Amino acid sequence: MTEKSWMYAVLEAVQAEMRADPAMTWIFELTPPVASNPGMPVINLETEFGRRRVVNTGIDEMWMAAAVTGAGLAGSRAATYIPYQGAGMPFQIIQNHAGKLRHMTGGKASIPVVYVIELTGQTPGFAGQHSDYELDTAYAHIAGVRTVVPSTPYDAKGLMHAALRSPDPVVYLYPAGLRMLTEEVPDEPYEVPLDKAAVRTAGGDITIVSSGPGMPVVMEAAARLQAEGVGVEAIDLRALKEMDTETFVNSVAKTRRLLTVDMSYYTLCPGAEVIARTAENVEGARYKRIAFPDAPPPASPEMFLWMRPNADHVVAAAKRLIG
Amino acid sequence: MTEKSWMYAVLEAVQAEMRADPAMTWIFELTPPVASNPGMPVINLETEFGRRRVVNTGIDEMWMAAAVTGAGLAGSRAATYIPYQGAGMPFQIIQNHAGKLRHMTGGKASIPVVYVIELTGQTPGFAGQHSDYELDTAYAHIAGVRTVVPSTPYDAKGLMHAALRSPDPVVYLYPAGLRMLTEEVPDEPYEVPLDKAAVRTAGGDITIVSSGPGMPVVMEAAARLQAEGVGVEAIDLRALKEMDTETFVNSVAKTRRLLTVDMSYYTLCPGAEVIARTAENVEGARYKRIAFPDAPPPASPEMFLWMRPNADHVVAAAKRLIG
Amino acid sequence: MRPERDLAPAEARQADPTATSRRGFLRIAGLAGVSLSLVSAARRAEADIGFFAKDLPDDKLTAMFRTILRIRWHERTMADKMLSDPDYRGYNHFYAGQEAVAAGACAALRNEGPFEQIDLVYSTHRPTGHAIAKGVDLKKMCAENDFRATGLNGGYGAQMHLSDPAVGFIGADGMIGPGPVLATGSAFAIRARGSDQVVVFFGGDGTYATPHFHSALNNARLLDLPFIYVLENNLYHQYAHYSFSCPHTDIAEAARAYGIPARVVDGQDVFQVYNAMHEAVERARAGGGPGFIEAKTYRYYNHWGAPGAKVGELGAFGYDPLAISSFRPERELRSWMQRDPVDIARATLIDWGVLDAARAEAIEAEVRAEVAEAFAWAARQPLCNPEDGLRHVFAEGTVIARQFG
Amino acid sequence: MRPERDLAPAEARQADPTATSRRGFLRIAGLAGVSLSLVSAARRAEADIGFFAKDLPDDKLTAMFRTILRIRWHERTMADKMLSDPDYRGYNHFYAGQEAVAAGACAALRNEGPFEQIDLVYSTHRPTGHAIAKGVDLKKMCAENDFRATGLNGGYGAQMHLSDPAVGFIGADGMIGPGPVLATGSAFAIRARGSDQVVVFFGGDGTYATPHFHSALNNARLLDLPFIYVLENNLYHQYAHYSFSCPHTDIAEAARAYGIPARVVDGQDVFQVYNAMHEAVERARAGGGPGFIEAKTYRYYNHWGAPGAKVGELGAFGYDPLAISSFRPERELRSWMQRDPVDIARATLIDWGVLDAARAEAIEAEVRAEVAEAFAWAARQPLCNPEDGLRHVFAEGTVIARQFG
Ligand SMILES: Cc1ncc(C[n+]2csc(CCOP(=O)(O)OP(=O)(O)O)c2C)c(N)n1
Ligand SMILES: Cc1ncc(C[n+]2csc(CCOP(=O)(O)OP(=O)(O)O)c2C)c(N)n1
Ligand SMILES: [Mg+2]
Ligand SMILES: [Mg+2]
Repeated sequence: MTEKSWMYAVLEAVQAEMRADPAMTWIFELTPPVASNPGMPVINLETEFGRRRVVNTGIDEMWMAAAVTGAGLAGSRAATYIPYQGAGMPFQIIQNHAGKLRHMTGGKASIPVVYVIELTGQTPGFAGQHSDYELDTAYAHIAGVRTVVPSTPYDAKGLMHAALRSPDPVVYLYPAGLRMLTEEVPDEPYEVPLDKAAVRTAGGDITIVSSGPGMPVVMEAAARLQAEGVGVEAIDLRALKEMDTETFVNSVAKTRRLLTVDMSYYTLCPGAEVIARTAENVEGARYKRIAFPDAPPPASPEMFLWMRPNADHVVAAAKRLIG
Repeated sequence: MTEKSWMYAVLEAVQAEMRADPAMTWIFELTPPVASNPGMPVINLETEFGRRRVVNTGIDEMWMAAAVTGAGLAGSRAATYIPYQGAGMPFQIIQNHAGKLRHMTGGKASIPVVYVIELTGQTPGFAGQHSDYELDTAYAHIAGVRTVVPSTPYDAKGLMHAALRSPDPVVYLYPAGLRMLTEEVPDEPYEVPLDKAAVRTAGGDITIVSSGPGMPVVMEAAARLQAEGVGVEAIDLRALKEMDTETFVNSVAKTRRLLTVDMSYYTLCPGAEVIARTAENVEGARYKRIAFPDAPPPASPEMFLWMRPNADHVVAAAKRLIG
Repeated sequence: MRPERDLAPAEARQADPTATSRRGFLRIAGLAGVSLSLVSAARRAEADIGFFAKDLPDDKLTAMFRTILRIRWHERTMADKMLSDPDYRGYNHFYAGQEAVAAGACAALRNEGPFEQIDLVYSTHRPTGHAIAKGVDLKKMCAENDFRATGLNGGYGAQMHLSDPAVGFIGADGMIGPGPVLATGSAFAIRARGSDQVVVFFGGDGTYATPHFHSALNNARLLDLPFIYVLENNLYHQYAHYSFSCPHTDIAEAARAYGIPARVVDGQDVFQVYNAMHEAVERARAGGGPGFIEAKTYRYYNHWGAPGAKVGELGAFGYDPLAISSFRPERELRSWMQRDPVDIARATLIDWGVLDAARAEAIEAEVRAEVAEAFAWAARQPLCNPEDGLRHVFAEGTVIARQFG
Repeated sequence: MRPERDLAPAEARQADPTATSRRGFLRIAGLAGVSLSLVSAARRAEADIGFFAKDLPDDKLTAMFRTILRIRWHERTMADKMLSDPDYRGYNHFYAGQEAVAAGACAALRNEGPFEQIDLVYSTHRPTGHAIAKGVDLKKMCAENDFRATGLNGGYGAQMHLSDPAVGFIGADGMIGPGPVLATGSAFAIRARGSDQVVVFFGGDGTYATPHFHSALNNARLLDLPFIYVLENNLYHQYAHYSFSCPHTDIAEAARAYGIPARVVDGQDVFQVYNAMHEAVERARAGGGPGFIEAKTYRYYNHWGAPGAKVGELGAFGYDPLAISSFRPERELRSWMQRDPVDIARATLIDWGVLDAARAEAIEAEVRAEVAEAFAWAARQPLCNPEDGLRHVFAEGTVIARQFG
């Protein structure tokens, strides 16, 4: 067990799976599959596995997604790393092909592939097309594809192992803003299930549900609230599809208050689904959502930072919901 | 006022706007902009306005959407009719360009264009990739674009006029299964606002919210329920973005029961947003959603028809929610 | 004015009282009053790029003829069912007229063996010909097209999503565009794992204008993938002539621009298709990278289903459902029908001494019986169990029913 | 071994004590120990496809030189600010090295007049050169890049989304691919309304591999759109050499495959670029359809920002942030810097008798002052009002704040 960065932890998983399966391939575009970590060997998938298996392509994220899908259909496991700028390009391929082929063929097609899709939105100044946390919803709504979004290096590695071993296509949303996070991560392979939420803090006064890039904000707010004596049950969805409904419904059945936090646009953000599922199952609870407004993220740091959900917002909203 | 088909009513609006604005263009692929109606002149945009303004393109829905966007940026109003098979292809262009350019340019860019996007899902036997009601969510989540979905010929025409006159980009979802509906539709131009829901039936026992292809099912169910003495407030969203929150929140504040009906996949269907918004604003109401399961629509009519929401389902669910 | 090589089978058919099968066609050819056989011979010579077919054993050549007939009679039988049986629910984008392309191309592939060794085929919305040529079970395909639980894909997919990986038929796909990029992905995986399989994508002239065309060809070239694009140029995508969407007369020119070896062949002549395909397959298998074949061909029915067709007659005439920008003239169809792939294959094989007319007729009769039995079997199969619609979303388990609220 | 035409300005600079501006470059050129001027002359001759520039009035030629300088000094000043001022928040994808492309191309366009008459330019993530050449206000652009409320776009877009329709600069776009298809859409609208405007898309070698490349060129050809694709081949997309994504040595070959007239020009020579552009613009304006120009060029800085650069020095050396598949060798950069667009333009104009060395220096001094003042003005501008982030989503009103719950 070593302190590792998210990036390193994830590539460790990929490296282990590629060593175990000589047919597995990795397609990238501008982010070379290279990571280093103090005290650990440098990982460089391209030099280790060669350019037949690890391919640097042109700027064509649609092809990257289609190519791994086709690799899966030909019986090979494959993964591709789509940079955040191209995160919307593969949408149709994943929605209409990857998501439907197993079903449409009556179970004959199998697509054991992983679409690592970078999302951003934590960098003031970039904005516009270079902030795209909103895409979580587009991918999570698709049937036939598992969509996960880790928020810690430990989960990032474990979910990557699980995703690469899954017979189902997995959209692995990769919040680029978190990839410098570090924590103790086991060296050996392990799986984090693709359909289980994690209860990060336990408490009886309010349930706060978020995922991926929203979690650091929630954890900071939860710590502040707990310090003030407010019992917070902070839940990290991890899986947007299939959502682990039981975990948050049980929690709200207890706390009767649900606050959701999303970096995605408000309308139809994952929190809307969390609230709707809860409201279908729990009577008499109180609800509130925090999300990015339904506006493209502006470049100006002043505007952007004001619009982006933060721990202050979460603390204040939680208190209002309780009080 | 004449009894008109949906198709005819819509083309009447397009024809009127193209007559009024000689710069306006229409790009289509395989559905020629032609419609006839008993007692009315045949509308054929291609012959009337010529092939410089009305263009039949190759199979490239991404280009079609980008082309009208570019036309808008050059100062011309434009619309494109994307067939349901290509409904997912323009996603990235609409999400990342049409939706963001006005904001990113500080208001300098204007995209007065309409993306008519066919959706299907009412035809047993087609299935799979040829049933795509699910795309409503993907488009409705986008910021900076207005997304509407009519359910009657009258609204289809009025929303088309409003969409073509709007300075904002509009995704006009066109449920292909409804285009043979007929009703009395005024001959002259009129607008149906792009952000107002319609209360189709009034009642105090339950609110049922749906849109587009779900509305015929809801109307049938509402009639049956009303006949049994159940007061149904049936609401047709019409606008998925910006949603007319007030109308349904006020209704549920009264009825305390909300049932949503969607032909889209369950997870993150528009009904999830309706429930979440209501739950944030109304305390103590009861909620239930009806939607297509999170599964691609299978071809077999037996499977498909069992999975597709119908009036029986709505009636039964409404009674359970009330009882 | 019929040249010798075409005379034999025609004569034979007229002499044989059981030979009613192609009479409709012959009558049409007669009416049209011109024979295009000379054109045919000329074209064949011009594009006679290899001698591969001529070197094949008789049984292999006969198998190609049989494949053409299986496709033809499958299409005709299904079209007739659509037209005449109101209870029949199946539909198709009929392949009749294009049979030689699928038959010739698939004859050059490895179709038997374990999945890791056979060649893979990607098809389109018009897949039945490719499926048959690749070796998909006819009965199960008929059942699938009729939404039966025991169909090839359990009734989940039907005509536009037929798939049978066991014979390397990755399958149909209802979208125009993504097919070839998915196929290059398979070719990429194959190359990465050091296999000598090849991947074939069959696509129409309509695929040219899609953005995916560029992605597929560019990446196939850059990565030297074992990928063969068989473009069936039947002149129309839906109701638009290909000149509406493509600036090339020969779409093969577009492939050559990427440095991909490309051939234009007469898609009505199964042996020409085979020759070009054999060349491309050998090259790809040896690591020589992608190939492109444009087969000039024509569909006898309209884009979808059988409107305009009559029971028992081949082809659909005079159907113009809408005032469309561009719709095929009936004369064009009639002139293409004079260069029928069944006739050309039969005439060639008789000319080469592989078959005689009687044997050809016998084969056709066998095929008709086989096809009839496949449809009959399909019609006896059970319908699907509604709840099964919740299966096969993921590899395991079922998803939750949500339609009841 | 400097040939005559290059000697004059070099001598002049050395004789003039105020001429410090290009010393860094001269030192580098000296160190490299070879002069590529002969190559330069040869290339210029080879691609001297028109005489248009030679016929231009002096003021027009001088304006091109001034545009190059404005871009150059904007880039250098901004890079220096990024490197030296920790409070400066702006960033850029620097255009230095490529100035002649934007300057030459935009000089052939109609840049003044009402929006319905001027030519339109679409740019990329690397837009500052195009913006300046098209006539965007320098002060406002500097303010925008620094996220100021009074910036060109109110601080909403910054560097990657600069836009000023008033001068026909539709603008930057952060994505690689969609730009040219959007641009063809503008060209389509223009043709439909019978205007004689033309639409230009500037894009890098990286745009070749995008699926959009095919869509843009195919539709431009099919519809004969007044669309000109200026492909700036600076050899790299991000950190990959273009041979990783393109099978052509000249990407122009790809355009020719569509039947689009294409030219390859020396992108370091503003007059070559102008000539090719003039030809394409005249053709497009007259209804003759699209054109394609591949300008061979090079960027002196790295892909993004100024890593590897030093304050007061031009270019970025030795920056290799990661073990990347393909990264430009320092020698490549040094040899390109010997064919600097500023030097080539200056030498040519002196050769043609349009300028003398002293006037050239004076212009450069004016430009430096103008640029310095633009940055100073920008730095005085107010920051944005946070709540304004909810404006401009739609044409009217604001959207609701949702971050507070
Ligand atoms: C993305 C997409 N857009 C539109 C369609 C509708 N469509 C189905 S088949 C077809 C024409 C295909 O023409 P071609 O590729 O020439 O094949 P052919 O039908 O001639 O065999 C079209 C436009 C589709 N299936 N997918
Ligand atoms: C769709 C998309 N994918 C990836 C990127 C990330 N990206 C930004 S610039 C760039 C390279 C562009 O290269 P080129 O077109 O040659 O332009 P240059 O930077 O050389 O001017 C890439 C890959 C992007 N902006 N958009
Ligand atoms: Mg075709
Ligand atoms: Mg470049």
